[in-house]
Amino acid sequence: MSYRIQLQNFEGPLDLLLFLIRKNEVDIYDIPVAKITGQYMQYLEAIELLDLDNASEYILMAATLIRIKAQLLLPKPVLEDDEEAEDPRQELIQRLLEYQRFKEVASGLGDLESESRDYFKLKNLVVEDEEPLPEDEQWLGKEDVTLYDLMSVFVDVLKRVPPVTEHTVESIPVTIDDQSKYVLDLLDLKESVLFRELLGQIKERIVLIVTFIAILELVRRNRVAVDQTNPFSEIWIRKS
Amino acid sequence: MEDAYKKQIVEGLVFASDTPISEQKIAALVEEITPAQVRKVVGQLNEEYTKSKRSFQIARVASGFQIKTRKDLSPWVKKLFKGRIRARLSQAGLESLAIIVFKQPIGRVDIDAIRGVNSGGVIKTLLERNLVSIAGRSAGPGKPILYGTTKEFLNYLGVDEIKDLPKPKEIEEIMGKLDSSEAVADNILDALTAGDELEAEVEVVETEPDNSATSLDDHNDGNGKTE
Amino acid sequence: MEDAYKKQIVEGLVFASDTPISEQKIAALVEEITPAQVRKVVGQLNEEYTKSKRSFQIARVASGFQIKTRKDLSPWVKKLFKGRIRARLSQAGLESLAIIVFKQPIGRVDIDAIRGVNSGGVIKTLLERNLVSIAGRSAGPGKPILYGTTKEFLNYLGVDEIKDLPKPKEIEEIMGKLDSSEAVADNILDALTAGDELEAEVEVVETEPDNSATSLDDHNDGNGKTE
Repeated sequence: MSYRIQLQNFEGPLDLLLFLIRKNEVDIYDIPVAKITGQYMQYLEAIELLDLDNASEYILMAATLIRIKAQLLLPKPVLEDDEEAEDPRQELIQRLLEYQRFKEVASGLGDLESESRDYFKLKNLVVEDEEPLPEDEQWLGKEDVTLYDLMSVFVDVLKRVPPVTEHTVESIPVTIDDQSKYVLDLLDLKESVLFRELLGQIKERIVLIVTFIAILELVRRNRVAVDQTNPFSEIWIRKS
Repeated sequence: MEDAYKKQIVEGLVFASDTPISEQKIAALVEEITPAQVRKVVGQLNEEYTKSKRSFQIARVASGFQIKTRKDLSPWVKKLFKGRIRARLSQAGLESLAIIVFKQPIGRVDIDAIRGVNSGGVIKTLLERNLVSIAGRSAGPGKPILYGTTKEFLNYLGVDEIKDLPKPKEIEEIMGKLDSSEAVADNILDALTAGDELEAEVEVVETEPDNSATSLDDHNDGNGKTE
Repeated sequence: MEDAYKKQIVEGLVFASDTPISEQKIAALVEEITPAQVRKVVGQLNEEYTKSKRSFQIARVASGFQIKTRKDLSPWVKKLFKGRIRARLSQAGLESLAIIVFKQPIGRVDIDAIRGVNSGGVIKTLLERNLVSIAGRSAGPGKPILYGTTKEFLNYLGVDEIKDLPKPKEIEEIMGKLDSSEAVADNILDALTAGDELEAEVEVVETEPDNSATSLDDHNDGNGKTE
């Protein structure tokens, strides 16, 4: 005999847990965590999590169960007088009960849905009028356009927007060596140059940056020196 | 205004309105008619319809009156709409609706927390079907969008007011139910060997990915706008 | 099938159909009824309606039968629709409206840029129908007029204030597939398997890209028309 297990039959980890609790006929307020965790894991192993939309939620619940199980195994902390240690299962129990409440309501709603599907509204109606409205000027019915409709049109329109942010990026070939040479060549012509003027001639930001690095490099290698008489005053670059 | 004419106006308005129309609304439109008279007239009309074997009745849904065809005619109407009848809501859809209707306005995160799974796709379907709508924003951090149910939701279920819906039971009642639960008959149940042993073996054969099992609703088709 | 029941089916079908329905269509749905019988039955029904002073008749339009409310009731029915927004929007109108709703306040140039076509005429219609209004002037060059939604239209959409409308980013979140990323699942799993000496052995194979990611395209097709 072989069976096929589908976690798709469950709406999520809480649904699966409720099923296991019912199946084992255990008290929801006193869940045998070790047993339920074991079975929960077996289910997870048995199915291919990959097929599930909610794989992460199932795994998260596994982690929660294991944590609770571990907490239950630990010696209970010694507490003052009549203070009672909180049952580590408490939060999970509350979640299960809350979920169960709405699951029952959902099933009631499902019954109503089945029932209502046998009744049909009057839709095939025109209002006879002395002066009928032109075709494109009918009243906007309450269900004609919803916020959702507009949202979906909006998303559609946005997807059609032509990409306007087209930038052509040209690579500017510049190296520190080039700029070192450039600085040194300048200093061959003049004894010293103003830092401001040196950089002022450069248009592209990248060249500016590389030139600055080149100057630092030249200073480090003791090829040039930098002078400044006062704070914020002009900076001079000269051969050292 | 003669009573007979009042009756015709009420009938005409119920017919012409594209959404359920309340007695208050009718009374506001026709000065000489009171809400109580509207209710009385609707009762008379329904009696006449029954007597003359009309194929419809005036039903009370979503706090108003609406014409609906008789249940016994549904096989024929369904034939008419064949292929265009909207899919039923998925279990996930019903669960989310159950939460939204009794906790509204509620944000997605809170719906997720109660269901234990992500409800984004389901909410989208419910929005698309106009069963829920955006009902404002939370004052909390990030001011997330909150959802609530629509009149169309009550209309869809054929219910007059929210209080006519099945209510969430008190925790104690659920407990009683769980204790006395006959195990759910499912072949899934059989798949586990007599559940007492921890080492119960699960035998699985061909767990092929079954994408089709996820309900149509969630990956919604957005077609047939019929009901 | 009894004649009386045939009559009820015909009436029910004419009522429930969402478009005018022909006698051929009815005959095709109900084997025991011929097109000629449908016409005869419709005649009988209309006689009954007249006799019992119903507020409607079954009318024949080119494509079939349809329910029509009586002409003398039209003043009341008109009142019912009074105050409603008069508009059957074209696709272009809907697009511009959607942009204004979610990007307000916004100027015409930006609407044009988003739509890729001139929206002047459409905006005029939206203004005329009281869906949008002038919301101010931009501080930018030329101080262009900015548009926003009217109170009435917000009200129609079921939104109290502009700030309650979903922002473009939220719209993408709602409309898109909101799968929690596979990466998250993996991380949790790693933490789980690493730190656990108890007995949990969850095996997870490499996650593949989610095939269920229904793209936005699946909804709302057949738009794409521009003015």
